[in-house]
This record gives sequence, structure tokens and C-alpha cells, in this order.
Amino acid sequence: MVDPRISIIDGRLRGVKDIIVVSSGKGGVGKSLTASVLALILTRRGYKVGLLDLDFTSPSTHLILGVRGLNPTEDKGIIPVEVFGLRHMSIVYYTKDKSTSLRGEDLSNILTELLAVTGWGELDFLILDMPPGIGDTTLDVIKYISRSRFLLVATPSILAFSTVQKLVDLLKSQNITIIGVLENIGRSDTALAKHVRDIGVKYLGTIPFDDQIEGSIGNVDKLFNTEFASSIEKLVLPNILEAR
Amino acid sequence: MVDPRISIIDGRLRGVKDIIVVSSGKGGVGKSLTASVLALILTRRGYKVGLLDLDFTSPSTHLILGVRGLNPTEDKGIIPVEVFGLRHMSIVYYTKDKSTSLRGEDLSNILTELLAVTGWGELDFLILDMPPGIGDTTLDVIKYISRSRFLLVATPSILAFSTVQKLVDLLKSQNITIIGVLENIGRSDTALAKHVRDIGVKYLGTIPFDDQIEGSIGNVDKLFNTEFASSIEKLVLPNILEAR
Amino acid sequence: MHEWALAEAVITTVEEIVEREKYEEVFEVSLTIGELQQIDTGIMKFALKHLKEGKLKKAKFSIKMHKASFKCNVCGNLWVFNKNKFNEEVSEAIHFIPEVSHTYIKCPKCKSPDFNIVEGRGLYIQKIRGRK
Amino acid sequence: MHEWALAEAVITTVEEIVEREKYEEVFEVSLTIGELQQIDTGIMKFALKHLKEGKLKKAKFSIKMHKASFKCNVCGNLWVFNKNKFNEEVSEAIHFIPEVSHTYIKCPKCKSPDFNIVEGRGLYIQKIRGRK
Ligand SMILES: Nc1ncnc2c1ncn2[C@@H]1O[C@H](COP(=O)(O)OP(=O)(O)O)[C@@H](O)[C@H]1O
Ligand SMILES: Nc1ncnc2c1ncn2[C@@H]1O[C@H](COP(=O)(O)OP(=O)(O)O)[C@@H](O)[C@H]1O
Ligand SMILES: [Mg+2]
Ligand SMILES: [Mg+2]
Ligand SMILES: [Mg+2]
Ligand SMILES: [Mg+2]
Ligand code: NI
Ligand code: NI
Ligand SMILES: [Zn+2]
Ligand SMILES: [Zn+2]
Repeated sequence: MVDPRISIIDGRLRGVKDIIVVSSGKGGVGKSLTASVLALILTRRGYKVGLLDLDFTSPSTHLILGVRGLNPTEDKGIIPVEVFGLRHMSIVYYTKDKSTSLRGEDLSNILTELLAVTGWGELDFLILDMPPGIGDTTLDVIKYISRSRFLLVATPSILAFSTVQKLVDLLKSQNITIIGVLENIGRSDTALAKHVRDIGVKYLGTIPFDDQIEGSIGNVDKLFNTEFASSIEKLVLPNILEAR
Repeated sequence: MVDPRISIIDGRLRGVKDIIVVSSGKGGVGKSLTASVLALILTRRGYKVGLLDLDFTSPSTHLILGVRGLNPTEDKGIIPVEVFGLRHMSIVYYTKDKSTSLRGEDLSNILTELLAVTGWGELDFLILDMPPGIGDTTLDVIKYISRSRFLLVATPSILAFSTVQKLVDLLKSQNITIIGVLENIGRSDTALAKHVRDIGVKYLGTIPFDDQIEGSIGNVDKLFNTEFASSIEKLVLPNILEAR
Repeated sequence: MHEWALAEAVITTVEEIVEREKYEEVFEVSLTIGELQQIDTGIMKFALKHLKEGKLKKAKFSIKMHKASFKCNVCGNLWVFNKNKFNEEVSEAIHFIPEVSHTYIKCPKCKSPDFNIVEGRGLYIQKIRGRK
Repeated sequence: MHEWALAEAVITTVEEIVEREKYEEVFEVSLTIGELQQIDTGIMKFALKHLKEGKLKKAKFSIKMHKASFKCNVCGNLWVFNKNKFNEEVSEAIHFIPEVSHTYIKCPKCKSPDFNIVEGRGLYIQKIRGRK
């Protein structure tokens, strides 16, 4: 008994030049915001960008972008929603954002299904927004898309670093590229930069608490004008573009 | 083939009067801090308290309490670590806080194992610190400990509420008691109180951002003196004690 | 319909197996498809016919449907999928991602959304018959 | 040792089955124990003997050990558990919670910690022989 979905994953992603995984292990550090804003900024720069929300039990990117009334279409597979110039895919298009309790095996099946049937076409960047924890989805991304590059997000809290460190261990053991650690909701005097460098990972800089963020969620124009967005542009973009 | 661990769970928890599950669905909202500080406060009030960390891939309560150099002992089962007057159990005692990637089935097995072999003895309260997401651990707690009472934590962000709402749906469908929603890192002008009441759940009040927290992590004396701790005492304690 | 995407996956996988196990020619490929996937077998067969080539040129594809059934993780209840219960939008959603049944289906006995899909999801290659 | 905790679990479960299936008397209970659980069968049997009563009074408990083996989710490699590789602290940790093997064991071929415990975890009641 062979599951044919697995073999097709590589083929489906053939037109995608670069896959950036926004992850942390820790929850609530700003992964979804980073993934969404990064996708928007790359799009504005003229790149072809896809954004895939892999936090199946608590999807956020549709709320951050403010997607409404759109649905993926079908053409020999699923064609993502086109919104603000980028291609967006999320389980919410199928759950209508209703409560969805999923066990690990379900998460694995959904990821495989989405990777096997979504037609991304030609993309410069596919951004994956990851769930918290170090579980099925993270392990499956490593397993199925080993060319992924991981962008890690942390806060200055020792609680966040403790988890990021565990994720770094896993990624290193699998020779997965780590772009670096982005400090979010940071202060100027944190010890994170040193901790990150001590484990041999690049420290990308710090984004301060931005009180414009909450009011900008769901409004792409406002998001572009936040300090958060200019920080992503300054701290993350060069690191993503340079290696290409 | 019958797994005998399942039948013993009720028996193991027979001496535990009340089980409080600190959950959210959303990550980084302060679940672990709330669970730890609540456990400490109840202990100081003279109650017998257990604290069980169920965030197996990113455990935090041992860091918040500052547990060092202790280990569970064995006596016809596992006897939790006794620290600051409470009984603490976490996977870190076995992983030494090293990287541990776990799929859903593993999470389920660990929870079952811990519930089947941990000897809590007589407790007034057992506090469970939950992982983010609505997955195996949440589903198993509902399945195995249906008398649990859930204390939900959210932030003012629409992103947090979106997930809490999904968890509330699940809990209601299973007739699980919800103590209420605690707003953390709140402001005075948020719409969360109304949202929470609109879905028929009690709103417990709001805890402001507390800049003493990060410096107090790992130091129980300092934790007791934070605004966070007095907020928990004021907003959460009465709601937990009243129903007993 | 995403039958084409799945047909492509089948062909790619069979070609990999043919390569690995050194088949000269394939006569028959047996597939099972879960009911939850709600695949139109007519379109599926058409797509497979259109996509097969080389050593698969003459292969016949047989498709067997598996009824969907669920088992509740909480109360142990077993029940079968009743497709007529859902409107077209929900049917389409389950068709793409069978796991979203956890959004729309609850255990009829205890109302839990915590159940396993015992059978009826996925598409599997069960057997390949050919000449080596 | 937590053999006592597990023995208690076995007795409780067998008593539930005896009640449900209306046994008058139980002659034999067959258990399998996974190697990862590193149970001392001597202590286990002693504990079972001490705890059994009522309709289980005369029951014999047979214990079969299952060797532990792992399958890598990434490269498909299969390998067996080698207990001698670990110091006492790690052995004790795995003894309590076999899943912490994901902390201490990696696939020997590709170094991944993403593997399944194919066999060798857990404690199961396989068969009960008695008079109804
Ligand atoms: N730099 C920042 N300033 C202010 N709020 C932020 C900042 N970064 C993130 N947030 C807020 O923090 C919360 C968590 O962000 P989110 O992107 O959902 O994190 P994650 O995806 O890691 O769970 C959200 O409410 C978000 O609006
Ligand atoms: N009221 C607060 N004021 C300041 N920082 C807080 C507050 N509540 C939580 N934090 C910080 O937020 C981060 C997330 O808290 P944590 O308890 O780990 O959340 P969770 O368990 O929900 O992931 C931690 O760094 C914690 O110290
Ligand atoms: Mg997120
Ligand atoms: Mg936590
Ligand atoms: Mg399921
Ligand atoms: Mg495993
Ligand atoms: Ni279709
Ligand atoms: Ni022992
Ligand atoms: Zn049920
Ligand atoms: Zn391997």
C-alpha cells in the first residue's frame, strides 16, 4: 500500500525557488506577523510570493492580511487565493475558521494533502507560517522539504530562548539551513543576542514593541506603515536576499 | 490487547479534589506564568497543590519556579518533586531539558504514562499547564479527566481571541466546566471583555503588562511580589475557590 | 476537480516503482480511494488514461472505493459517513482535506470531535501487475 | 521502581474485564511488556502476586518481553534498541517515559530524532483465561 501523495510533493514545488519557514517552537512571539509582513514586503519588491499557513488549529495569517470572501479555485489541483498580489493558502478556506481539533496524525495528513494538491506555479518565495511546539508539522516540513531555510523568531524572554534552542538542535542535526534568529518585542538591553551567537546562530536584530500593530491587523496598508514592517524590511530582508 | 494504564488514571487522581487546566489554544499569552503563580499562591494559602507541566516540547514551569538539582523519587510509582511547598512534575526531569521532538502519538503516550504512574497523594488542587494549539494533549485531558475545570488565558489581540473561541466551542461541546477567560498583558480599553461575554463565558478581568516579570522568572520570592501575582490573587483566586 | 492532481501523483509514484523494481511493462494498477475524498472516478480514470505513457502505456487502472467510517476516541462509538448530511460547500471542503471532517462531524453518541477516520481517507496504490 | 504502579494498573484493568465479561474465576493472564519500559519482571510478578485477590486469587501471570525496535520517519531505516549504550540516568528516564528516547536516540543512518517506536513500549494485557 503506497501513498502516492508523497512522491508528488517535490514536483509540486518545482517552480518555487526558495522556501522560508518562519518558526520558533515558542508560541506568541510574532511568527505569523513576521511571516505575513515578510510576504507582503517581498511582494511589493516585485517578487512572486506564496504564503502557506501551517498552524492548522489556530490559523492567523488570514486575519492579519484581512482576507475576506475569497476562496481557492480548482484547476488540476487547488489554486491558492490571490490577495494583495500574493498567493495565500490556509485551512480556513475549508474550515470557515470554525473550531477544528486535530491530533498529530491529522496534522500530518493535512500537510501532505496541501503539499500534494496545491498548485503554486512559479514563485520566488514560499513562506511557511509554522505552529508553536516542535511536533508533527515541524518534523514533516523537515522530512518533505529539506531545502527549507528556517527563520527563527524569539522574544527576549528566557522562556522563548529555551525553546528556540531546542529547535536549533533539531535543525542542526538535520543539516537544515537556519537564516538566523529575529528578536521580537525586544528591548535594547537583552541577553538574547549573546545567547543566540553562543549556539552558533546568526542574530538578526531586534524589533521593538509596536503599539500600532494591533490596530493594523487586517489592514495591509496600515501594516506597511508600522515600525514592525520597516524593521522586517531592514533586519530580515537583506538576510533572505543575500544567499540567493 | 488492552492498555491497563487507562483504567488506573481515575484511581491515581482519587486523592485530588480539584483539577484546574490552564489553557488557551494560543501560545505566549501567559499560560505557564499563570499556572505557576496560581500554584504558588494556593500553596501559600495553605492548600495542598500539584503542578503538572503538559507542554512536553517546550516545558516552562521548571524555569519559572527555578527548580534546580531535584528529581522525582520512586515509591510504588513516581513521587513528584517537592519544591516551595508544592508538588511539581515535568518531562524535563527525564529529558534534562534537552531537545525533544514529539509527534502526536508520543504526546498521548507521555500523558497517559504520567497520569498512570504519578502518585500525587492527597491534593486540594492539581494545576495543569497546557501547550498551545488544540491537539492531542487537550483532547486527552478532556478524554481522561472530564471533571477538569478550564481556566482560559487570552491577550487583547484578536489573534488570541480567535483561538480561544475555538477552544471554548470544543469545551462546550463536551460539557467541560470553563472557569472563565483571564485577559493578560491587557489594556483598559480592549474589546475582549465583550467578546468573551458574547460567547457566554465569564470574563475574569485584566492583568497589565508587568515589567517586573522577566526579572522574576526563576525566583519565587520575587514572583510573589509582582503586580502579576497580586492580579492573579485578586482576579483568579476567588473564582477558583468559590465553586468548591 | 483535483482528480488531475491526484492522478498525476499516482502516475509519478507508479513510475518511481517501475524504475526501482525494474518493470519492463505494467499491465494493471489497483487503486483504492477513500469515500471522504469524494473523487469522481470517471474523471480520475480519464485523467489517468491521459497521463499514462512509456511503460504504463497499456496499463489498466482499477479503482475500488472504500466506505468511510469513524471511531470516537472518547466513547468508542463506531459510525459511517453520511454524505447527504452536508451542503455542497462542506462536501467540497471534505473532498479536498478529509481532516476538516473534524470541523463538521461530531460523534453521534457523545458529540465529540475527537475521532479517528478508521477508513475512507486517502488514495492508495494497492498492487501493480506487470512484466519485469 | 514503578513496577508496583504498573502492577496495580494491570490488576485494576483485569478486575474491570472480569466484572464486564462476568468471569467467575481467572486462571491465567498473559502480559506483554515492551523492552523500553525496562521492567524488572521479578518485582512485577511479586507485585502482581501481592495485589491479586477475589476472583483473581488463583490467577497465574505470564509475562513476555517484546524487543524494542525503531523505524525512522525520514529515511525509513529500521534498528533495534541497544540498552548498553546508555548510562543509568538515561536508562531510568526511558524506563519511566519511553518517549524520552526521542531525546537520547537518533536514527543511526540519518541522525533524525523523528522515528516511531515500532515495538517495545508499553504494557499490554493480551489474554485472559478463566471460567465464566
Ligand atoms: N513587535 C510587536 N509589537 C507589538 N505587538 C506584537 C509585535 N509582534 C507581535 N505582536 C503581537 O503579538 C501577538 C502574537 O503574534 P503572532 O504573530 O500571532 O505570534 P505567533 O504566530 O508566534 O503565535 C499578536 O497579537 C501580535 O499582534
Ligand atoms: N503580564 C505580563 N507582563 C509581562 N510579561 C508577561 C506577562 N505575562 C506573561 N509574560 C511573558 O510573556 C511570555 C509568555 O508567557 P508564558 O507564560 O510562557 O506563556 P504561554 O505559556 O502561554 O506560552 C513570557 O516571557 C512571560 O514572561
Ligand atoms: Mg502564529
Ligand atoms: Mg507555556
Ligand atoms: Mg482524528
Ligand atoms: Mg515517534
Ligand atoms: Ni475536486
Ligand atoms: Ni522503576
Ligand atoms: Zn463519542
Ligand atoms: Zn533515518
